[in-house]
Amino acid sequence: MFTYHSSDQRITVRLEQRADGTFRATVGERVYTFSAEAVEQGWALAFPPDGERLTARVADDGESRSVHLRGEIYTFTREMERRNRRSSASGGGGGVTAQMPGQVRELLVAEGDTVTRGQALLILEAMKMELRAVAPADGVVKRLLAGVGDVVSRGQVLAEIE
Amino acid sequence: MFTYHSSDQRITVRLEQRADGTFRATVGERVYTFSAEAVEQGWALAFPPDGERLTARVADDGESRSVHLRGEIYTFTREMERRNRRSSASGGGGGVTAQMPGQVRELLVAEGDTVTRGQALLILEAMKMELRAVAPADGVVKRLLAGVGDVVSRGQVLAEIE
Amino acid sequence: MLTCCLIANRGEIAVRIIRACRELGIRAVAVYSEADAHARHVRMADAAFLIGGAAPADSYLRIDRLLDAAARAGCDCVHPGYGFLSEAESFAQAVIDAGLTWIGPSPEAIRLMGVKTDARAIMQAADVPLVPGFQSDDAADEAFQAAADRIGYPVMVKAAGGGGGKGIRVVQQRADLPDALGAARREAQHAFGDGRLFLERFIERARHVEVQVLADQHNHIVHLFERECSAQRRHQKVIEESPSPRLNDETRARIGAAAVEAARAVGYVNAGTVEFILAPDGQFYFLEMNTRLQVEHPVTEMVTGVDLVRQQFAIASGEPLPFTQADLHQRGHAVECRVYAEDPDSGFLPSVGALRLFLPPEAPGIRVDSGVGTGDEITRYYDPLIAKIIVHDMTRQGALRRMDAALRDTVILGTATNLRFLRWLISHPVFQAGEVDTSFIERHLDEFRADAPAPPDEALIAAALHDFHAARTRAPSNASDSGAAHDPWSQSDHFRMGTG
Amino acid sequence: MLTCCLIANRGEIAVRIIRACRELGIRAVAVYSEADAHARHVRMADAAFLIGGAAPADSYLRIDRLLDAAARAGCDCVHPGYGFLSEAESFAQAVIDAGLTWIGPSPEAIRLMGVKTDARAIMQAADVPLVPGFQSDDAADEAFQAAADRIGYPVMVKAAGGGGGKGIRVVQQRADLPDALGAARREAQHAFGDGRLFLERFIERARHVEVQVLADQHNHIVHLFERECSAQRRHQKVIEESPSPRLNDETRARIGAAAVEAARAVGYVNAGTVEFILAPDGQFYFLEMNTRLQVEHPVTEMVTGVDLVRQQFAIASGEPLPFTQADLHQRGHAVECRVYAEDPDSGFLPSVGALRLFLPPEAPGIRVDSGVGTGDEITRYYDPLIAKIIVHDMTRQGALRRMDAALRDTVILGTATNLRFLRWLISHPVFQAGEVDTSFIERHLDEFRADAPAPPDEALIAAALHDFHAARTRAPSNASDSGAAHDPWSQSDHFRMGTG
Repeated sequence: MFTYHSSDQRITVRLEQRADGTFRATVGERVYTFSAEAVEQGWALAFPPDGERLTARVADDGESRSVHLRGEIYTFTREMERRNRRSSASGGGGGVTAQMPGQVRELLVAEGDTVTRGQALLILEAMKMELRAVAPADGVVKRLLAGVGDVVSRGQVLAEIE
Repeated sequence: MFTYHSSDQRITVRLEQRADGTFRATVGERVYTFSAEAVEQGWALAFPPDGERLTARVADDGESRSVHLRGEIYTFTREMERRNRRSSASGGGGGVTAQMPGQVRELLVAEGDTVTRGQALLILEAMKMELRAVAPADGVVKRLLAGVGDVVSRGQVLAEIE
Repeated sequence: MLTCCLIANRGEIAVRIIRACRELGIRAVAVYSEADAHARHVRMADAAFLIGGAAPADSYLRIDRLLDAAARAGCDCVHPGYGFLSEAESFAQAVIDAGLTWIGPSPEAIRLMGVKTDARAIMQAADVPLVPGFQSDDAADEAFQAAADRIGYPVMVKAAGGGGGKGIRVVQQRADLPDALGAARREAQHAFGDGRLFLERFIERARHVEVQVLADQHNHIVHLFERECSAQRRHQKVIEESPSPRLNDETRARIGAAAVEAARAVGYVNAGTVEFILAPDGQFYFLEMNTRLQVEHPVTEMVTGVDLVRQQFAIASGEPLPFTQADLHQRGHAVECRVYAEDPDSGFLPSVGALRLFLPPEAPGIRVDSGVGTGDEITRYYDPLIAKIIVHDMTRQGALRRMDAALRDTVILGTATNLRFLRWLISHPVFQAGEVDTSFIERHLDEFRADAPAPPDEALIAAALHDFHAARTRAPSNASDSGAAHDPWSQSDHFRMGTG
Repeated sequence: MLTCCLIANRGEIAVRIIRACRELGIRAVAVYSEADAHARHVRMADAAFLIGGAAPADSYLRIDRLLDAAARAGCDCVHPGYGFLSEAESFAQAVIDAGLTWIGPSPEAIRLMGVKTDARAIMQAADVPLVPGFQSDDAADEAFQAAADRIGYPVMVKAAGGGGGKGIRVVQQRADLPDALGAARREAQHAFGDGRLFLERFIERARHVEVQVLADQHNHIVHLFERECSAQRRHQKVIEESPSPRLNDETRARIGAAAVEAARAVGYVNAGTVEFILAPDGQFYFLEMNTRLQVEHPVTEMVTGVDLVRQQFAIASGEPLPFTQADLHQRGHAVECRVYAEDPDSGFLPSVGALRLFLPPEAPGIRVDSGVGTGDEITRYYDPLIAKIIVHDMTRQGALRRMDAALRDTVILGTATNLRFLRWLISHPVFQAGEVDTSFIERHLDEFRADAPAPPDEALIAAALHDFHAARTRAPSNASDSGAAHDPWSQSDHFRMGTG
């Protein structure tokens, strides 16, 4: 999940790749299906996959993002995952975060399940490797913050254990 | 050191970066000083550094190399370091190879020195890290195949221990 | 007003048409075969539809699927480009029957000009000069023999039903005619499904000069002067230019007028090209009319200042031509080189593969029309054209100098190309003198040294810099399987560029 | 024959001159300041010499170092470009004294046109129309007061020693004149080291129309018609076009003839531009002559078909002009937009930084002159011009439509730009009607909404794709310190492109 700030708005984008290679994005409450293809410094997109095609060019500079789309340039900022937020979450004994960016392949537990320290909670796939996210301590799965197919960024909180 | 084949010729290129940022290349027996700057898919070169400037574009495809230079395209092949050559060298107890591409920062031994297993022979700098190349076994440094400033590729033999 | 155009083509001409649509505010809808899923014309379009497999017969030649895509996208017009179905009467008719506007001439005009023997008869009636010849739909070999004796040798055997160099035989002497008739008939039958033949006197040292015409729906026809296309290898044009370096003003006026008469004789509307043979004695003869946009149309655009593709849309919309013949002038000199992925070192065979790097030349007076970019594939399914490089300058000498600089600056790595061949050709004294005829390249090809020279030390040093740098910055995920190259989740970072 | 040229400039004009040298077979030698060590003109040149620090006074304005570089490189000529030393009589003289060919007018012509009051006197003698005014090298404020009363208000106070909008004051009423004189004198003294002033009637709703001239060493002088440059913000041109949308043929002929007379009056040789004020009543008045190549020269190149930079070299070589006035015609319409790294949202302040991405537009009829590319820095030391986008089409309407498409396709990320401002301006009904005067932008700037709109969801999705992909493919060595960006051994792999 990615979070951006534009003017005084805070907007979250959740990406999911589907079996046929197309994507689903949830922007705030709005859901889109589309296809995406990498092109020079940007993306050729089609909303929906057989619908309107457009090319978006993207550049980043620290937290700043700029996107060229249909002749207009949009600038906004990305809310970066804070180290301290992650550590405070795990300090509370319960936050399970993604060690690398990837896609959630499988959920191994459900909310309310009792888990033991080191137990695998979900499987993340990234760079053709599988990675198990494990419980940092004994407890109960309070919240699962990712679903199968979700694309998550490094440091993103995946589950909370209490 | 890099080795290329063109027609029936086998040509070696040795690169060395000098303190002022310029380079020295030894192509076969011929020595050049030049400056180099990365540009889109190629290099802006000047021979010597305040002399004739030219832009070379380079593409690779497996062992094949193609270079666009002064309106002409040259195609030749790179002689890749063979895994088996490396293993046979170390199997003989004596070949010390570079674990990663980098530049020789310092020589810690000289030819003829007696060394013990694990002793550092030279310091390689790559990706802002220092790496020590160590003797694989007790012995005598028979040959040092790299000098300070040399740019070496992964797997290149740096020294032979007997 | 046209609002949404289906572009029934691919490659550089589809890109060219999309650009015209952008300026006209027309929605551009692309179609693509499975081999073209990531092609540039697809990426640039406002919408794109898959219409079948890589083989043209399964996609770009499928009228049903093209019309289906047009319907799904809500198109109100169809532009056929060149090649594929652009000269298919049946496609033009089907587009019209579907209630769409066809950006091209009437099916009737396509048909009349499509059968070469019919076209000859119409041109004869319209007093357009014809090469002395003989035609008959049902002549026996004996009748051809008698006609050939009358016309004189060498004589050319040609297919009535098609063009593009197929079914053509030059017969030097009487004894060789029967075999030539048989071979040409088989080839024509195979290529066009029509084995009919005709004879023409073979004109030696002939030049190929063609005239661009534009005709609106209000009976205005103008010509936009000539293009010299004599630089051909195996009947395929390699370099085109305008004006022709060897046409005097009087002949230029006469050949332009003849082209307008040819178009008028078939009630022609939209853009078309009348091709002529120009004999060494200055006489010209009608060859055929191409009832579509031509590959080499940019040289005419550069010397006349007219955007031919935009004019095609305007004409199809019913707009009158915005100029008369008197308003049109040739200014300066334009040259086009067709840069192909082909290997002159092995008989100009197509060189398929990925374009590892393509940096087109850029400078004042240079235009590049291309349907591919770095990372794109040249496949075996289609014409291996990488780019058309077109230059314009005040004089022919200036334009040739500019072209040489442009070819020198063109960087194409990953496939073999004909760039060195093109540079050899334009620098040849006979080309420089403007005296190339259509068989010049065949006669002089042995002068061209196709094998590349040995790399100078600077090239080896550049490769060494590249190899060292590549080894250092290679990402840990070595996802270089090209099949996955277009999936962003497994994108190879093989192609990278410096921050310089 | 000239064989090796020192290009005493930087940026897009240095690149433009290098390209002309390539075609002419002339070796192109660049110079650069420490801030420009990795600049595009340095990379493209055949040789390059460091001539000092970033500040122009320490490098591009150092005559001694420029001549030293020319000597070391074995140059036989010097092209000054525009700006910097291009209109410095002392530089032209020093080049000539060093035995080199100066690609420009004589030092004498530069001097005569350089002092605005002297130029006025010469133009008066040559019957070139002048705005009613008053000039005197040693006039007291009282004399200016009396002259202003005679000329009438509003009146303009201008600096005798320079141009570029510096030292100019418009005085609406008598009472404000003394303060304006004081302020203009101080500004002129500071900018040009010359506090002399003169007065001119201020013409309201005036247009800026300039005429390109070319003169060879054999007393041939021609004009290449006009450029309309009325779209100015704070006396800086923003958009230029040719032909002027509001000049009738009779005025066009007269203003062209006046420009030729102005050039003849100072014995002008090489390319130059005579600037005029065009009053709403159709009268025109000499403003000044720029004795060098102009930023906006490409629009003239596109409508006349003449390569002005190549002509500059030909003239300096002693060649006669290859055309007469009768051979020259304007064809179609050309428009140039100056794309700057500046932020319209904060008063058009320069926006320095790295160009994270620059993809220039490409299509038939579009030309882009630029001195920077992706990864290059826009520094605070020089003009923040990123590119000149020039389009050509048959009609003004077509050219403006083409420009809008070109601006839409121009991708510049990393610095703020005036692209939205340019699109606003060309789409404004007054601009579309061709009725912009030099104060139009100031009067209507509040209509332009500088703040960018909120990002649509597609933009956020694209950023999310980018962020996910960037995190996955970032190389382990996170060498993103920009200072090391040009050292191949520590090259950042921040910029990458897909294989699509």
